[in-house]
Amino acid sequence: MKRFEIVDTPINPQAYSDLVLHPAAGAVTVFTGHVREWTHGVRTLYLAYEAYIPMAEKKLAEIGAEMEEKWPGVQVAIAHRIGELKISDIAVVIAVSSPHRKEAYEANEYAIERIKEIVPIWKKEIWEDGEQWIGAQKKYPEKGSGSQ
Amino acid sequence: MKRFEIVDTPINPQAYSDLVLHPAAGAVTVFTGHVREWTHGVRTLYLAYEAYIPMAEKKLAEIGAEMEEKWPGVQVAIAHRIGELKISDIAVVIAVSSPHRKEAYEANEYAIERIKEIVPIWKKEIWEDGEQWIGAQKKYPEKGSGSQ
Amino acid sequence: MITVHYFARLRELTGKGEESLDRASLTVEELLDWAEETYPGFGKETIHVAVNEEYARKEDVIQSGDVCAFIPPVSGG
Amino acid sequence: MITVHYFARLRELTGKGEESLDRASLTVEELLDWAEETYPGFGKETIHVAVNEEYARKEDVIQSGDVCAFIPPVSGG
Repeated sequence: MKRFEIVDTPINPQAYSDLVLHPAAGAVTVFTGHVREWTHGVRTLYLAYEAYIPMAEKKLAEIGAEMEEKWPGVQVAIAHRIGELKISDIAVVIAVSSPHRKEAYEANEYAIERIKEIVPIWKKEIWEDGEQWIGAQKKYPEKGSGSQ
Repeated sequence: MKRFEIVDTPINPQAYSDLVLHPAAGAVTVFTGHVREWTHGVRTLYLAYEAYIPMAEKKLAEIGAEMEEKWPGVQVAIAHRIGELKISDIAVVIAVSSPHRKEAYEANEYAIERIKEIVPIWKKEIWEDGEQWIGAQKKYPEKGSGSQ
Repeated sequence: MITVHYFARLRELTGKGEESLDRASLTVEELLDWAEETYPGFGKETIHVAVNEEYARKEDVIQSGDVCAFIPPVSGG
Repeated sequence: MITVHYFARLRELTGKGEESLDRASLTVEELLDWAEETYPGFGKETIHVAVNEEYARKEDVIQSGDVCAFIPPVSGG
């Protein structure tokens, strides 16, 4: 088990929370993103996630490093699941520990925003009458070309 | 097991997360407050928490109702432990589910602030060379007298 | 008869978790004054009173049968 | 020889997860142009290229031995 990983089996949030807990930590925030049944009035049957695994793990670790620089004292673990996920399954877990609570909340929310921006993972929604790869990338990665 | 409760045994965060998860929930945030070894340079040996149990459970439920009104669609579970807690033990857990992540973060942070304001629970820090009941209440409860 | 509960610092100061007051009625302010006189160092300025598990104002009247609690500054979380 | 990876929509469009290009070097922009010509509907305007697991700029030069990946808009989380 790694602090920043792509997995293809069910995610146990407690395992990631345990990774970041230490005697100086007064606060731990754990975010889990779950497969939602209804999105914009359309019923999802299940989701399929795909990742460019080595790059995705590297980008997750980069996000962790960004967080530790922005909020000194936080510790971070992130996992994203790939493969077929059914309703309520956990797609992503972000565990953040901090001496104080404010940083644990802020850093955690930062992580999910960054994951949605730069980590090469893709989601396909499968409905009763069709399916589609989702791509809502608004901001381009910092190192990417602005014109692409 | 109740959605808003005072307990005197170790807290299992997953149990509260499970309570709030449902098919329309896309995001779950779980905050755990842990006993920290060092506070302002003083080493804590352990903590002792005490509560006015029936009123504390009522106030926790009130906070949950406030959250569901402020952020429609969120579901909430909160537990606070009392008795003697050692370093890294969980004192409080707040689980919030929401269709979308922003509300799950905001509502969760709101809960811990309100707990620290209005819920009749008290913490005693026990150090190597002494002990003290902590009371950092800054804001008075809304229904309390302003001059007290 | 009015029941009063003591918690945390106040439980240690008074040496008891609760007691009964043989009074028909009194205000929250009078209850605080009584406690301050009875238990030196009570520190009523920082203490709220709950009546029947709800925070009360100083002018609220406590009746026989009510359950009161002194609520020193809370420190949960 | 340059290795290129395809993911998600692009994997389905091209019908393959990866392939090798027998080129000594080319720019990221040239790689995107090649893909657009080879696979109608590729949609290069929305696609980034990673070279050796790092996002690359259009003017960056890809060398033989590099591992590239086309990165359509991401949707993790």
